[in-house]
Amino acid sequence: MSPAIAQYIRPEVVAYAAFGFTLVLVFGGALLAVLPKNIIHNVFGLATSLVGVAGLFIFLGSEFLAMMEILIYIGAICIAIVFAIMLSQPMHLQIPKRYRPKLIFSFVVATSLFISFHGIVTRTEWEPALVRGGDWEVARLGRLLLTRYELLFELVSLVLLVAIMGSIITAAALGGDKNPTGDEET
Amino acid sequence: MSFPILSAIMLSPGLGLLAVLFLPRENKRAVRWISLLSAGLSLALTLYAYAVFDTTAKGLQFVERVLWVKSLGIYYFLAVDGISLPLVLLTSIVFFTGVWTMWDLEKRVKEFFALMLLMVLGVYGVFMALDLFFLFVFYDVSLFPMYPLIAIWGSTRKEYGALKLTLYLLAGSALVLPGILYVYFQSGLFSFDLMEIAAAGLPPSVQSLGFLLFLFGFGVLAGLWPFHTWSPVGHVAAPTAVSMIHAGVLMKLGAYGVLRVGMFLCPQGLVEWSPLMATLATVGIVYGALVGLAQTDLKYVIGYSSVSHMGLVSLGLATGTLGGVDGAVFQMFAHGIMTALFFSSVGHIYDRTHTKLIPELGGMAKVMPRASFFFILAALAGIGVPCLASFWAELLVFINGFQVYPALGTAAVLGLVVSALFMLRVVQRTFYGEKNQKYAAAPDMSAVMVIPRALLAGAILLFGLLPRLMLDTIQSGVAPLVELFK
Amino acid sequence: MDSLHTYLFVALLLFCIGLFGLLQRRSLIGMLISVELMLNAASINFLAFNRFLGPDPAVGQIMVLFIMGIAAAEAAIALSLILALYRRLRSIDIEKARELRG
Amino acid sequence: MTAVAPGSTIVWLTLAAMGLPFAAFLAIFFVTRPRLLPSLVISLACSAFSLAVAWWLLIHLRGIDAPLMFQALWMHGGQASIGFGFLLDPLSLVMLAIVTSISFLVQVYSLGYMAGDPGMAKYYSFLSLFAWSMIGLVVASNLMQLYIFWELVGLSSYLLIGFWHQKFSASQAGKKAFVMTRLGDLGFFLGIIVLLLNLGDLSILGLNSQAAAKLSPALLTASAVLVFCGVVGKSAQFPLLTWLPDAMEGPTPVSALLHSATMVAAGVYLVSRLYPMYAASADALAIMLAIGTVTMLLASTMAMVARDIKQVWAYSTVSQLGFMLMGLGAGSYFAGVFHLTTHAAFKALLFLCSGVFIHHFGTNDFFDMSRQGARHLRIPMVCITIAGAALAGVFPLAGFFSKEAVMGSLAELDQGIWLWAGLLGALLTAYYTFRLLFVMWRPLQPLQDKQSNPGHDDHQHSGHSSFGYGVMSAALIVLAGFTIALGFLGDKLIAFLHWQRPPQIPHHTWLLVTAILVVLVGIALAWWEFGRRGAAQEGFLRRFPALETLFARRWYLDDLYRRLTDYVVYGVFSRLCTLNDRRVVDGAIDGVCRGTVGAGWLLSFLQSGLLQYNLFAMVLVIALVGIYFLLL
Repeated sequence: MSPAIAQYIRPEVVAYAAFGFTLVLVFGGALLAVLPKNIIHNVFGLATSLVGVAGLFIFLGSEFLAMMEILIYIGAICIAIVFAIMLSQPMHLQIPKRYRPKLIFSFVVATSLFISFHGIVTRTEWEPALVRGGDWEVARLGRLLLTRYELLFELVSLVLLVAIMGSIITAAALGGDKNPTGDEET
Repeated sequence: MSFPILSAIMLSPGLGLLAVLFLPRENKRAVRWISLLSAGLSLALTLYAYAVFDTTAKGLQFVERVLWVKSLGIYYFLAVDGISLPLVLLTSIVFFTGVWTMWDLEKRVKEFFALMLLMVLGVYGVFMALDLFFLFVFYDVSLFPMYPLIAIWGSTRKEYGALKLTLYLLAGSALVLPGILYVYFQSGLFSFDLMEIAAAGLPPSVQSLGFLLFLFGFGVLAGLWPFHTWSPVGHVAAPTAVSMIHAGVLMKLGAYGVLRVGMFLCPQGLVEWSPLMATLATVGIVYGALVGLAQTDLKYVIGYSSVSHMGLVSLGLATGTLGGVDGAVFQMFAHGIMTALFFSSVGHIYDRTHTKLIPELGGMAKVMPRASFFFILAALAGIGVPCLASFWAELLVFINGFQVYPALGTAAVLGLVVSALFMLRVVQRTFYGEKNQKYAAAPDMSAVMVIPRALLAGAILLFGLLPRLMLDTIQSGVAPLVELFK
Repeated sequence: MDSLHTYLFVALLLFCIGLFGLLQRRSLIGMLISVELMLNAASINFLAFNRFLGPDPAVGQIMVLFIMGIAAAEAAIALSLILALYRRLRSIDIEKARELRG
Repeated sequence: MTAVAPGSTIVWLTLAAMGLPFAAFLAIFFVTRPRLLPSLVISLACSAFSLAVAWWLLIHLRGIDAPLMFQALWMHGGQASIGFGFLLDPLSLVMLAIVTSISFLVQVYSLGYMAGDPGMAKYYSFLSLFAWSMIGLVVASNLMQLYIFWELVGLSSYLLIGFWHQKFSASQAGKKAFVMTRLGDLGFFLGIIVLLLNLGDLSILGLNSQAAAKLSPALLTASAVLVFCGVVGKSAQFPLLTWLPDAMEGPTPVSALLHSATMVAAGVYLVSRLYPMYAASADALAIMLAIGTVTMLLASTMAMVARDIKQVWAYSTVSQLGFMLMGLGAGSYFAGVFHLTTHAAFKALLFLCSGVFIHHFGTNDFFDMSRQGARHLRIPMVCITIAGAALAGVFPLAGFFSKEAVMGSLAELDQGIWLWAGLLGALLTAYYTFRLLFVMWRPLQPLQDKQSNPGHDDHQHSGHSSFGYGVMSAALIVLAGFTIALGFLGDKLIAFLHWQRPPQIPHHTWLLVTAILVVLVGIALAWWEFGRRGAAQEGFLRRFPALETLFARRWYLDDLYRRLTDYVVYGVFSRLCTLNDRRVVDGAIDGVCRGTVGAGWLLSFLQSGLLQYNLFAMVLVIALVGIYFLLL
């Protein structure tokens, strides 16, 4: 590598570049998930954005969560969404027409929320906690999950159980529907 | 503690109510007899209390005071003085005759008498309770049965009448409640006991606002001028006994409320707002008479005459003098009895001819002489013919009204002439003239049904000839009150 | 990269994009996607606080785990609802679902 | 003049005289109404008793030098304490005698007149009610009690005028009488209040003695005039006189009793009762004099054209009352009272005679009566002539002396106008009285056969029984006796009235002569137009038709009042108020209801099914709140 490039490949520059790349991933994916009309692009956008978020998790120091993020969000949820898209038939063909005033109105609302929260965030002086532990070990995380935050753990599993059953029942209620495609109906 | 006579008077309709509720629906006779018995019991007890009442002793008698809720300072505090005893007597007489008049009611008798008993329970409670909390609770208990009573058993435009009446009165009580709470908190005593708050005295600014709230809150029920339109509509729609109780007693509830709560707690408020109250009252008197002239329905006529007479009561109260308030309380009693007689005779006419319209009713005197006699007697009492109860009341109110507000007094006296004109015009159009062929077959009052009306007519005549029977009692109640206004 | 504000800024921006998406979307699934984005924005926030301010790093991470769990449950139910809605309305256009009107 | 407490016998007798008629009223009306005989017996017995007590008191207390007063507390409220009792002094004793005797005579007379009427018992109960209220008024010890019985007299007149209430005109007349007198009573009531508030006590003796001293002249005149309004109402003086001619709708004995002798005289009695107070304020007397004169002249003009016999006497009563008030207004207490006494006698006689004619011929129009041979009924014709002569003021009869007394008092006044008015009134009175008498004595085309159609103007009744005629004529004869005798009692009365110290009234012979001359001229005029062989019996007014209709239409007073009540009271006020009631107040309330319902409907749009709109709203609010705090 030529010395001109070399003086750029100092570790912090690489770090910044990586951070920048993750941000691009996050915001690019988010925009991709939101703006295009085609639902498939949205799902793809969501996936890329979540990958970026996983990267951010790594920057924030918890690799375990990054893995989890990729596993749960991208692995499970995006795939489920894709399944839903497939099951609800050729909806991606019905491109719902965009409704201009609604677009502008929601943009205005989103930006006004952004401004107000940004003001709040910058105004508050964040003081770090007095005593701060440094142990980021995953094992500690596991021990805590099963000791102190055991209830939390149970709760999440319970919620998941109920959710799954609920969705099965809702979907099952439709099982009786003879023509899921609904083409023949007028 | 001696025999709690006041609770007995109040609870006899309560017991009657319970008994009636447990009776089977078909047994109409038993329902009627029980409600008549409970009404008779409360009448007997009231007469006994009236006889035993010592007119020389100023202040409260037959006091029953029991602490009920400590934290809020609510007392079960029943007592009677010169002002409330006549009104309790009025309620018992009107209720007794009312139940008797509705003897031949056939439609859903059980519910009717149950609701009537409940209403009278509320009315007794208001006249006797001296605890703001209980006063307000009973005040609303007496208002609510009014709606079903009119809506189910009523006559012309009953739903509209019932709805309008109830909404009006609830709007009124919606003003009273903040007033009570305002006074409760401002007094800082954390007690609802009327006497304690009055004794402690309230700052003038509180009194002025409090009085205003009570004036307009209770004024709605008392038929104060701008808020009077519900009373004719309500009376027209209501069945006989209900309009008897309503015009005869409930309107006095409003005036009593203004007197007991408004003037007793906030005397400075009265001193400050009495010109307004007097003007509204006088307008009510003249206005009621004038509008009465243009009516064609008998009950409307009586409704507007009640507005005019209740205007007299508020004028009497507004003067704030001993004679004026005396006259006002006596007028409440006299007008109550008179209107009850009015409505019971019109009720009879309506039941027999199914019309209340004056043009159709000419020449009834020959058809039903008894009903006409009672109506004409009530009409004469309404005009203020001497030796009938309301003459003395009007006399006192006019004398003191003239003394305190000469211009308003003259206008009120002028209203008297107009009311004479319109009452006689009604009597002439309805009762005199050729014998009415269309209703010639209508039967007159049976002997049994004459008794309640005779009782009312007798009361008018008795208190007309011997006014001191009533005035001494009222004076003993009003004397301590009037000192507050100096 | 190592100041709290940048992470908060990023999370907020992501949240607002998700919100924008939620508001202007005509189809339910689109809305679901935007909700997912907003949830992730929240998780970023949590972790940022965890790293810069939090007393104990594990707590933040547990919180994020919790969010993920809930998000998964929510997505599952949402998708089944979407299917049910589709069965009923023949389309997943949010504007059509108006039965609950006043 | 301090009052003396009467002995217990007098107390009980007077209270009984007052109470018995009321007891009779209650008994008859509520108990014995279905059975006629007992009711008649009760009513006549009580009336006789009161008559006896009245005359006994008059004779027994002839020489008293101080008024007897007895008073018990009837009602007290605030500072208004009202007593009930009686005050016996010459004035009230004389008036009591008049009232009781005439009411007894009328009750006897009514036995014949009202025989066969279905409501006869009710009629007698109302007569007793009237007797009670009139006696109560006459002997009242304080002004409030007087006012109370004053109203009761108004009530009984309402009941008696509208006795045959099937006839619309009767009930209409009753209502008109009640409302008009009530209008007058309004002023009276205000006067009482003014007196009560400024003087504290309303006893008549107190008023007469201290009123002038304690009250300021302006206040005294004001209250005197206000009380005089009551007199104007009750004695049918100038503005409120149209109710009396209409009151003739009532049975004739009622007209005789109420609307000639007693009730309408109550006003004059009230003024004479409070005469010391009135004498203290010159303006009140001046007003009284003026109104009396105007009424006297007005009514006599109306009487000249009336064709109904009772209307003639009604107008004549109004004019004679005006004449009495002129006497009182001119300052002579005795003249007013003396004329009141004599007038009560001969006017009652006139009415009762007309009653016999009406009863016999069934028509009120005296031209038809005379054509049907009214002159054949001996006793009524003689009595009506005596009474007519007395009314006109012919020499030996009572009317002459009392008119002369009034004329004398008028002559005392400095302006001559009043005397001239008096003389003119006397002339007109003589004219219309003798107009009637000549028409009765000398009908133009007398129907030959004297068929008597016993029909009565308003109720069926089988031919006049001899008993009925006998009873009626007995009453007539007694009254005729009074008319003749009363004239000569003048000086005894004046002594009695002034506690045995009569003031010296100047005696003008020239006045005596002119009075007689004026009466003769009046009679001659009447004779010329009605009595003469070839007279056209139309009256000189026929030549001035406009004037005649003016008088016939009661100077258009009736139309004025009709228009007033119809357009102003009904039209403007009550319609306005009803409109206001319906539109404004009700409108406002219903408007509020509609408003709430509308608002509810409007808000329902917010609940549109669109989820996203709700979301918009939520987020927008959060954002705005955030920005608000930022800017803060």
